[in-house]
Amino acid sequence: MDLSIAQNWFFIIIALAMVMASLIVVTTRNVMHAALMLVGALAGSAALFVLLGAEFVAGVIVLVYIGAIIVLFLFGVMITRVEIGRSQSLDHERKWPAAVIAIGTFAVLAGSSVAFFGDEEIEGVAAVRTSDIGTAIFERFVVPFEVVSFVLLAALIGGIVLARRDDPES
Amino acid sequence: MVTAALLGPAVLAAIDGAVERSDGGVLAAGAWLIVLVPFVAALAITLFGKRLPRHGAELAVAAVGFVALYGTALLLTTLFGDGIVHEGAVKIGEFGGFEIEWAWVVDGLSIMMFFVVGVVSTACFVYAVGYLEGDVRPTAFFASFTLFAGAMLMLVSAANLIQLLIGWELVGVSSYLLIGHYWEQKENSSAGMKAFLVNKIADIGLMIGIIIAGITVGSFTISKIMEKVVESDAALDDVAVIIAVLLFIGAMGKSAQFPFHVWLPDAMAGPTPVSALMHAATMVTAGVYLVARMFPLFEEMAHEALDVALVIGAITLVIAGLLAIVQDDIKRVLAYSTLSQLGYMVAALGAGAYTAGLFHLFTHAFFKSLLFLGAGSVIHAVHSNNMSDMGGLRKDMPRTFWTFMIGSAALAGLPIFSGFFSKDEILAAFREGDHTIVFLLGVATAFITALYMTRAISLTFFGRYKGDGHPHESPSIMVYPMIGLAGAAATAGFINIPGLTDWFYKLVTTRLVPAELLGEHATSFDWTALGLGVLAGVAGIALGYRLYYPDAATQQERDRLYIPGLWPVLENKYYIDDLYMNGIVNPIKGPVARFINWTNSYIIDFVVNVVGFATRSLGWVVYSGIDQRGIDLAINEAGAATGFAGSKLRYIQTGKVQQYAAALFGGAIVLVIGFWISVT
Amino acid sequence: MFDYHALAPDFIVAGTVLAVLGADLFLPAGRKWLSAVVGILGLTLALIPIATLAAGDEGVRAMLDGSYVIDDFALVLKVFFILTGYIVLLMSVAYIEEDRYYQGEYYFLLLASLLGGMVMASSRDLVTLFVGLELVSGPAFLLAGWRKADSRSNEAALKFFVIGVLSAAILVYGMSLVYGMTGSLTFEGIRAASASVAEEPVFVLGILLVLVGFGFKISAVPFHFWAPDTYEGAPTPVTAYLSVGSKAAGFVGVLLVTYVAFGGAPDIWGPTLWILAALSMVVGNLIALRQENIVRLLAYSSIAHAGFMLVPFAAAGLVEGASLNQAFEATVSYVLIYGIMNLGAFAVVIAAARRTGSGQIRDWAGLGSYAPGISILLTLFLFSLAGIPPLAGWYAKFVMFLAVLQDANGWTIVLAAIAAVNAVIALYYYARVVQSVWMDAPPEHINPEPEPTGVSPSLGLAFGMLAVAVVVVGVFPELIAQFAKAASLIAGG
Amino acid sequence: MTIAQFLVLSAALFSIGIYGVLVRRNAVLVLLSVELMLAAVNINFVAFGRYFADATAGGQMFALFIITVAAAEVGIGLAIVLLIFRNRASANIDELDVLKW
Repeated sequence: MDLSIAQNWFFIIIALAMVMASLIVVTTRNVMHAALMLVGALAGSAALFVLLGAEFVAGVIVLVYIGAIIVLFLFGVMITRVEIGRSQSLDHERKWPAAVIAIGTFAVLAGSSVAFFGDEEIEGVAAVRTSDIGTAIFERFVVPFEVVSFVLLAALIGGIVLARRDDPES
Repeated sequence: MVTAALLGPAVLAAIDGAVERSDGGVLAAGAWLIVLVPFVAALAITLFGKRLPRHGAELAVAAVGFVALYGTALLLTTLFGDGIVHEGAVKIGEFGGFEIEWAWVVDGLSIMMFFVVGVVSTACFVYAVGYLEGDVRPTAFFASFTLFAGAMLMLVSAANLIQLLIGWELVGVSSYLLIGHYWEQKENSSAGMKAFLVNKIADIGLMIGIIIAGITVGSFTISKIMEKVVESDAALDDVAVIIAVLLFIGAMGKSAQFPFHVWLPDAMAGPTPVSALMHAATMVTAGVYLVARMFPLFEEMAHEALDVALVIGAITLVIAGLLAIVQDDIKRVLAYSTLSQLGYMVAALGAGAYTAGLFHLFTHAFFKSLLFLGAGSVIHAVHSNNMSDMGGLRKDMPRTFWTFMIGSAALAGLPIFSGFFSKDEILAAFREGDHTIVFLLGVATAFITALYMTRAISLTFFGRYKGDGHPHESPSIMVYPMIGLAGAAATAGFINIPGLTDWFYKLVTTRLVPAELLGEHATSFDWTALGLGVLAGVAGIALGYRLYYPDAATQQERDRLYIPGLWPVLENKYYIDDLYMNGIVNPIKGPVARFINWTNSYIIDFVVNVVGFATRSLGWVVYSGIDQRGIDLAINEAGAATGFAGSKLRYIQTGKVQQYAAALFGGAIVLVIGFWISVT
Repeated sequence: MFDYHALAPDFIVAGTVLAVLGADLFLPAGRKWLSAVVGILGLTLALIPIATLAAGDEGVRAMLDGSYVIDDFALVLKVFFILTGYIVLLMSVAYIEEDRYYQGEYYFLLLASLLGGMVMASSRDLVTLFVGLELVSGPAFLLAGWRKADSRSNEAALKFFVIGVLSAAILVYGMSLVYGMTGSLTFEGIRAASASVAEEPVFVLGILLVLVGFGFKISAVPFHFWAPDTYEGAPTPVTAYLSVGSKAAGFVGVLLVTYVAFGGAPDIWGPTLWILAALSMVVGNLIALRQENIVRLLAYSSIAHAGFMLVPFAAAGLVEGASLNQAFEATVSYVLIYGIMNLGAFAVVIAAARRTGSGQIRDWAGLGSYAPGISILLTLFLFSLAGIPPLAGWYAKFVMFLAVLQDANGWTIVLAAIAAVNAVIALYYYARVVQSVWMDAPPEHINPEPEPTGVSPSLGLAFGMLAVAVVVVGVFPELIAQFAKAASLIAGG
Repeated sequence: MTIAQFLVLSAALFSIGIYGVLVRRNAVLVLLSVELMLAAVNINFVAFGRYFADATAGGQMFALFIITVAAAEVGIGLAIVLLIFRNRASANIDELDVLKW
């Protein structure tokens, strides 16, 4: 990594922040902190996408994730009355096997990627314009687009059915 | 392509697709009816049987009666005509270039089997009508029984190995249903399960053998495989031994050859007509039939497999024969005897004696089903399977007694009865092939056979009655089939007397393959083999007579060492006792009597007792030491071990979803690391 | 750009999904089952364009840069999903009506999930495949928890969901690596580009992670753990759907990615699927031996069947110059036949469980004496699953063995031997149920008197049709073989 | 910027997500961890899309679909969690082990 390029400094800062935030997500004893730190990590990924010239995706991340999903999570936390504030019982007793699996996964994924790609640079190509993405959605990717609308519809309807409280007599 | 698929069924439905490979007249062309009629009857019995006056028995008898008549007609046409060789087929499927078809072959071999299955089935079915009078579920019985007949006929009519396999498996299923017929007793349904599983193990061998054969030849049609055998195809030659051994493993399962024999004695839990038809006359001969059907392959390309068959057959015939001596259950005596006789057939084929093996199959079907029906008649009368509850039935059940005697004489190979010709042809074949050890074992088993049959007859029909109640002769509907079979058991041997008649030889060699590939045929008696065989039989009867004739009330008494005596003059039981009590201490009969008596007591008695004791002990050792403890144990343990593995393995399913997730990742990582190592 | 004829089946089913939802709004409470009728009509309608497409013989109709395709494989599998939908709808009607739980929404979700399967069958790129898979899974997660008051059903849904989203994450991670190595999302592009990178660890990793993701869907060991718990807890018609429709969708995915996308790298997926096949057969069958609940037994048996279905992959992947078409054909035949017989088994299980009021095998003892019709059908389907000829299951096993032995080497012979041993073990636990049903005395708490509420007509229709199919296909396997053969044309490019 | 640096970052996020899935008892926290894993996948796709200069914007499109699907999954997951919470007054997933063996 060439440290003389400003982009790389941005990357390092964002990456470190994301890793720190994610680590807090999976270790904190405060549920609220976990949810908020996920916001941080996702915001970091949005920043990376800007760095990669994918502004549209970055915008979607901010809107969908940070605007909607996290709110959903906070609702979930509150409705299920997880203790807000520090809680002792959020984790299992035995964490070592999980840590071993996680580190093993990281070693395999990161190691093989570095071994193959080495120092290959991402060429500075012009960013994909949002209008191109719009065209792609409605031409090349129209089938998945329609299908994903069914996924959302099913999740919506089914989610309401499962989550609503039934009348006692029915 | 899909269009073709949609049109496929329409094309299939039309029988125009049928292929005929050679002609054989109207009778042969319609032979598929032989297979179809029993299946239709089985279906009809299942659906409507309960509403019929005799619960479906009438349909069952009509169906097998039809088969018997058709089989007889075909047999007569072949014997007195040119001989029928016919193959017809309807294509039903295709996979990877293989045509899968329903096909039927009508040639000497299958006609012989149609005849045997038809005639013996008819006898057993008619008998069953009487035997099952008042049974809890006669409809289920006759439905499965008819299904069995159809399956067996499908097996023997199969022109390709796939269909043979299907018939083979169906035979196993119907056997399972019938053995477990009296499921109110737990051991009966377990026996059915055991038969099913042991067979299935061997069947997998058969299936793989069939697949390898099909792949090598490019077709599952038996006649195509035989063509390759005739051409000495190199590719087939390379794998012929593997194919033959795998096919033989399948045959070992169905024909209950050592060490797959364990299911057959337990299968005696089924109703007696079932034992007679399936576990003596037909189903168990399927293995012999398979080897015979594929015989040119074994003979020309896979002689090693024939050697295996010879050894396995020889082991089975001795071991099972010895086992028969020590049974108290009369059906078990016959079951072990069946095993032993199947051993003869398999060993005969192993020695290359195609005709002799099949001839024994033919005669054995009649006399052994007769014996089973006789045993069933006795059981029906005394309500027990144990010979210790029988005795003296000769007077109460004369017709059962006389037919049983004829069957026994045939089994023991007494001259002019059918078993005499077939067994001696096998013994001659052993000698012909220089298989001296197997020949000696065969002679020894002839001796043993006569011994255990004499024992069974003595304990059942002679002496005094030890059971409860007053036994009566069975109803006519049961007796007439026995009389019919007795006629066949007495005379079936005449169709293949060396040097005089060779009808049977002609029959079973009327096939698409040249007769040269079907083994040699004896044209004259081998007097040594014949003499030794008859001698062994007579000696066995004599020893059995000596040991068991003076019937006694308990097993302990029966196994006591009696006063010696080999001759019929010692017929009187009390006279023997008298001799035993006073022989030495009371020399009033003069020096000669004393001398005879002394000789008798010390030398002959010694020899007789040693021989008797040794055979008996050997029987016990084999039964309790090897059969019950070793093989049964091994099979039970294998079952228990898999069960145990299952019971422990299930605990990996802890119910904790995160442990499942960990397993998922763990599995993924193991896969990845495994690859990493293999790639770098 | 759009071939509306080719898209018609999917459009009609999509319209049906919405129509069911709309109909539910207007139907009065007592008539909610009519939405199932709407669903059935819609599915029937969808068969018409499929028939015209099949009759057209225009070859492969490709759209959207070849990412969405109508070919024989797609048509065969679409028909399969539609028929599965038919049967599951028929099975569900009485079952769901009894619970009175949101029938309209239930049918909506069921059909939406089926639509996902139909999309997967046509998809020829990673995006469409992934989204289709999610449409199969998402509604299924919800359906598993449909018995809201039953805590077992809740647990089933949560376990299914947690493992499901995890495996989806792994799947897309794998897909991202594949995309990164080949620069293409379409199978064609991946196949073309994979030749130069086939040996690279990152590519191998991508393939393996994709297979792990699908391994969950087909419940192959060691990714199977969710299956028995979910099958047991979920409503039984949903379980039937999961074990057939959802599993078939997983196999569609595996077939497409291995033979089509990674067709150039069989030496990677061959050994992997060899291992998964062997493990699934052994573990599934051994644990099934010890199950006391019939649904759990079928769950483990379906794991074992997944193993049998994977066997031909190993043959295609491990033997040089093996016929890919034939291995493909064998797996498709197995999937189709398995669908028929497993749906049948579940239909009968629903009927028998209603009759006995229990899913425990010991409570089914003596069922044959007071409910012979159900027992005969149960015997039929279980024996078919065990592979006893001439029922359909034998042909599935037969072509599986044929495919693995046709171009054999040491590895495939070992796998064939493992399969052979497992075929025997499997027979044991199926036969044990049959034995108990026919040959044991009924437990005392069962009332053997005929009940006024017998088998519901729709359920009876379902297993009646399946029983006929099991016998007819067993006797005339050509009926299935033709379709499988047509479908196999896409294998090997 | 090298492609490898993005891949290492995404591997790190993915592994951290795995750790979270395995150790967290609360179902909502497990879902949060899954979101981390999906975020890692998005980084991969966008980075590769840029690396290949994919004309059809394939990488970005895939990321968009993953975001949408993830939203649907969160909805489904929270509905199931709510359902369980209502029946058991707990959202701890390790307490769910009625179905086993």
